[in-house]
Amino acid sequence: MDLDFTPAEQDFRAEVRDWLAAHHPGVLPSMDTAAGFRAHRAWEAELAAARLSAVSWPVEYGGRGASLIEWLVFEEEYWAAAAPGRVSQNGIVLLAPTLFAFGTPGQRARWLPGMARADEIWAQAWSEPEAGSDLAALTARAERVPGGWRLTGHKTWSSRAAYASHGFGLFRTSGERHRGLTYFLFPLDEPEVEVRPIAQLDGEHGFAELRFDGLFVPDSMVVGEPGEGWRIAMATTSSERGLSLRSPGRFLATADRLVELAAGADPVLADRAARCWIDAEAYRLHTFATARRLMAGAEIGPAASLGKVFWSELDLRMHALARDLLGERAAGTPWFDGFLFALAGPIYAGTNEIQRGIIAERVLGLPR
Amino acid sequence: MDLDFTPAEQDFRAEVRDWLAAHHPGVLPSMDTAAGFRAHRAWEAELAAARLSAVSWPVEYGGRGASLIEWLVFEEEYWAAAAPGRVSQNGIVLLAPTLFAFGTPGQRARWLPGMARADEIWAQAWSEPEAGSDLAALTARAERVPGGWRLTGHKTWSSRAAYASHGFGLFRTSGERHRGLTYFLFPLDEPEVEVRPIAQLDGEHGFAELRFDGLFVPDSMVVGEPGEGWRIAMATTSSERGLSLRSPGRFLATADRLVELAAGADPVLADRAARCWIDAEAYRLHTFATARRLMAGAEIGPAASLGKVFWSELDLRMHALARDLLGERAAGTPWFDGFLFALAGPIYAGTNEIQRGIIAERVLGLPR
Amino acid sequence: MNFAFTDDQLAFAALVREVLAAEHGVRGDKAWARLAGAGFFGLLVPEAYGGLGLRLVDALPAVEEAGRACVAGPVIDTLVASPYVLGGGELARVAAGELRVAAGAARVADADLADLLVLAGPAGSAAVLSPQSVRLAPHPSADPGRPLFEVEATGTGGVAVPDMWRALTVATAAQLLGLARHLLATSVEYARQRVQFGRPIGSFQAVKHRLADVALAVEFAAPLVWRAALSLGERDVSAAKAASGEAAELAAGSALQVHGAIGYTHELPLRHWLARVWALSAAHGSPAEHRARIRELLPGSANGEGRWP
Amino acid sequence: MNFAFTDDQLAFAALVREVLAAEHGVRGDKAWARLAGAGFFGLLVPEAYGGLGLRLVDALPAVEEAGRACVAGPVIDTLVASPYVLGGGELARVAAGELRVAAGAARVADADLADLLVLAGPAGSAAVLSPQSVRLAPHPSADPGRPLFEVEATGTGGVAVPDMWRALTVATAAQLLGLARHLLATSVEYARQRVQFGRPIGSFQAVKHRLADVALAVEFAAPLVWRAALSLGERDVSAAKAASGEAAELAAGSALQVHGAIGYTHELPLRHWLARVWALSAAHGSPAEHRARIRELLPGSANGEGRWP
Repeated sequence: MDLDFTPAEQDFRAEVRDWLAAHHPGVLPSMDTAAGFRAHRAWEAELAAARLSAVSWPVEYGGRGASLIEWLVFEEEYWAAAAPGRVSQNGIVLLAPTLFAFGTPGQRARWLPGMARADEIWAQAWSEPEAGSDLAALTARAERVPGGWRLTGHKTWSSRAAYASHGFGLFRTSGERHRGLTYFLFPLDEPEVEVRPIAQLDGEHGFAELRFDGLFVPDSMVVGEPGEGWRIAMATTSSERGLSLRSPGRFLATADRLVELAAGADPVLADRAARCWIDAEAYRLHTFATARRLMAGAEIGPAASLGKVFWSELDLRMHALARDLLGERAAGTPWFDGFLFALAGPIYAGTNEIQRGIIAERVLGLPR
Repeated sequence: MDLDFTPAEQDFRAEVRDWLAAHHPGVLPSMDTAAGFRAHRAWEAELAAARLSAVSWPVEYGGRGASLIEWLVFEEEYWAAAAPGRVSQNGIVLLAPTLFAFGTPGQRARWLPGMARADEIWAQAWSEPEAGSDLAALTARAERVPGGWRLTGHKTWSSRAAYASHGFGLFRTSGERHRGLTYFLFPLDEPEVEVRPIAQLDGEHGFAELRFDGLFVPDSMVVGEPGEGWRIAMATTSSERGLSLRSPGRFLATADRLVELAAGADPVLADRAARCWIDAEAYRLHTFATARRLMAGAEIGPAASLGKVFWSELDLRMHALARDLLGERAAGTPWFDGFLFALAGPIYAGTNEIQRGIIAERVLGLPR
Repeated sequence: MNFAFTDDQLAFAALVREVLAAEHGVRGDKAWARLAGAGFFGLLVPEAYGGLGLRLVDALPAVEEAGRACVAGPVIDTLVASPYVLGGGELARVAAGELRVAAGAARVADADLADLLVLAGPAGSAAVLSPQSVRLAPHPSADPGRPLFEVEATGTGGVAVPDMWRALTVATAAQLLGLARHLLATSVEYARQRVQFGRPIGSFQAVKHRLADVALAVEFAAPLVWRAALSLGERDVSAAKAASGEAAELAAGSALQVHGAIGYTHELPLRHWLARVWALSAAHGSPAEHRARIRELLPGSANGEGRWP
Repeated sequence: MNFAFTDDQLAFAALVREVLAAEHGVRGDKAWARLAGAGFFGLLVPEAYGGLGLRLVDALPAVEEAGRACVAGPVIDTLVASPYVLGGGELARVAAGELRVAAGAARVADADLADLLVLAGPAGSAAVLSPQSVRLAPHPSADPGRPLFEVEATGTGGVAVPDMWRALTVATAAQLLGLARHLLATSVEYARQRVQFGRPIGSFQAVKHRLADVALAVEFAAPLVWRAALSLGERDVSAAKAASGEAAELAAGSALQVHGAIGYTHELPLRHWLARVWALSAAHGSPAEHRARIRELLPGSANGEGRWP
């Protein structure tokens, strides 16, 4: 039981810090605009050239085989430096763990290097208009045709889809509620898929609707076996909810800036800032403990829901506090944009109502 | 639209204030001890002699026909003076409204004057071991015998029963879940009813178990018609939850003392005290508005649940804050006893989970 | 004591609700003309100048409806500020709906639509200026339907009207109540219709309890706002603004959580109400600022007063 | 970095849990003897005096189990305070379970059962006194199973052991975690069995979400306690005590709400755990006191330090 970074971990931290100091691109335009999307891709290509875009991946796919602890160190330095948001996040955080766990060697070789270099940017496509929280109610379907499948139907809240090159999601290959779903990869630049961006509260287009009209995909675009999609997606969303989607680095950086913002403020607000700062610390320490368990071979399982609820509500608390500190002056600052972004945290990746149900039933053992 | 007390209301306030200043008995022992029970009965007899024990009742039963606003004024003065808790509360607040609405003139004449004088003290007997929140699951039964009924079964959480002379509650007269219940009055000093006091967190006996073994009660002890008990009790518990059980006076007095206690405290705690003080004001103003509606002939209905949730959680917040202000020194003070008492607020008279369900379904119109 | 609105006051509010029914957050003249037609702008103007000469409290239900409708333009500033700072001729034009007034301190909302600006000076004072005599610099706003402007003016000494600023704060609180009521009603409606896991989401206890909490917050904020309109006492006004702002923020957060991802987009008009809540919650002092003020004004404090009434 | 307890540490905690399984809140010698037999009191005593010479952090899982069991008597003070203030001969007796130590400042818990008292003096100092040399005045306690005493002593100057007071605070935090875990488990069990409206109350979403919130509070308080045991840094210790106290208070309130009226009585042993939470939450500084201290110790404050590790 210790909290000591190894010399190797300390060296790695220093390398990342120095590299970021030398290469930080400054503030980029929003990645949900055409120009911002290009700028973010260029930045991530630069990260990839230094093998810093996916440090925990094996070297052959563009990573450096870093441990989970080293990955956490990378994240702390990345966000403390206020480096740009990651336009490749859907791919690296959601799809890549799925390919590592369920993909073929061919699929990994085909898709991971381009993902690491941000050559190909991935959109996730979980939700449908009538299936938000209730994924098993999906109706978009895939029909067997020689050599592959044809995708038809309607997806929504597809993040990054406005500018991404590819997407991944579940399609129905039979009528069984859970076992009738299959996990597909698909291109977004074909005429048989229409991408309609959705304007959000901030007026930008972080999401899109996708309408599939018989889009052909070859068998090589199926991940796992047909009918296994539900199981595979649950494993992926578990990683979405848990350790991988939200490393503590971002919240630590936010908490540090929040404490600065609250300096000299009304003690009631300063106290809320102090609570947030300690909560971010708690999330960091909790993640170190979780990383240790995972490195020892454990599965994160339903406990991932604890993390999802905690970080999403902490993020919202921090940005709501910033609004309270700034009052009418909050509008137009990054804090207000961050507030709008944080509002979505308790909703996406499984609403926090769903997560609390998982905690109650699968962690605590309460009856369904 | 105004907040002006009439000259009559102002005169009444002055009379109550002066009378209390002249007659305040000081701090009495707990009413849930034998000596304290006697002392509280004596105090209430003195109140009754001044026609102050049930000011809103008609003169013929011992009241003075005061308006709801005048009753609220009485309560404010009573609690501001830190006068003793009301040992007759179950009778005056729960049973009397039932007798006014559903009793016969004979029942009112027989029971109300003794209640006002604290000659007879009433215990409520709603709950059974397997029917706490779910009153319709009651199993204690009444069997028809010539001239009356015989009561058999097991009640629990009967407040004041350790020392009271009479009780009221529901007994099953047929198998229908709701329509099989009948509202009974009964004596507690007969051999066919065993009273077993229950020690609470504070070590005192505010509640008791009641075991009925064929206790005979005449027909004159049935309130309303046989089978109407559920409907009558719902009307009574609505008054228990709403305006009558918890007039604002007690919370205003607590809030005033809390703000004194918090003077010079850490600003975070002082802020919580200020919030409580304003919340108590909000409850007071809300009650003035409700009183106005009731005086104009409206029914309080499911909106009573709003009041129950609000006062019970405010009371708990206030006493929890007092604990935080006093730290280890809280134990042994009235604040700590008040904390233990306040803990029960969200549980009794319909748990706050039940109340929030009523608000959602019957005030807001959400589906069951 | 009669702490309740009269039938007349409620009937006028119902009329305001009706004329604004199709409007929300859209900047333009339609809502203004309809309100003027209903007699809204004359409510507080003395009878001598064509108004009804009512008290602020009498107009609260109508102000709450303006909030509920998320109406655009300097409607409330015109209604509330005018009687404190304008002369008879101007007031007659206000009553007729022909003069628009925008009021503010560091930032003025809807200043681009105003015929006259009421600018805060020191110690509760205010100066009335023509927009032509000042420079308006746009300032970011949480609500695109309620743009903010910084006003550069010279020589803004004016009359002391602390009650006007408090009345504007109370009117903002009343609008927040209306916004919260709309958000609650919209959330209830959505929760009754949206089906997930084979049943309406409004039948889930978590949704029920969340919306019950919104109902509680609104229910117990409202009488604080009414009292503040009666007294215009400093502590009462702060309590009203803090409680109504917190209730509306809770209603906004809950609406978003109940609607899920769709609430977050331009697909639904919900965003207009969310943005208005975020804007008005901060306008005339945030809940946090008013809570801090209340602490200094409780009984026992140097500036504290007893309970009223 | 290996931020996890070893199998040995967890196995010893399981042993402690086993030997304390039948004890709760009952003052007497049985629990003491069983803990002594398990080697509990030697955990932190140097090997030279018959102990294991472990660090506080190594003993945390066992301390948490003592909390979970609601054990009576000065068990934790004896374990934690002794190595800081006692000499070799006394330590050997501590390790053997033959010497009881109670420590405190204004009030000392279980002083009536102690062979030695450790009394706080100025600036983190402590004096070791015999109970025969002082007068013990009972002070009301939130927990009848953990009586408090005011100690009247003369000439209590002593050695500076600020780390001892911090270690006692951390150990109190660990006990609060254990108490919270017990209350959560008991609430889950009751909610699985208690039927109302024809189904277990644990199947109601409101109960599920309430207990999920307790699980969250405990889950994220725990690593703060572990870190505080490693660093004994002032801010870390305050964060540990504040978070564990708040988590335990939440667990207590939720347990009471889930159990309903029966939780409020002597019918169930639940009351022992509730009372212990209320007592330990206030002992060695309440959450509110520690939160106030944290505000003064954040980065950027005069006495603040950076993040560790």
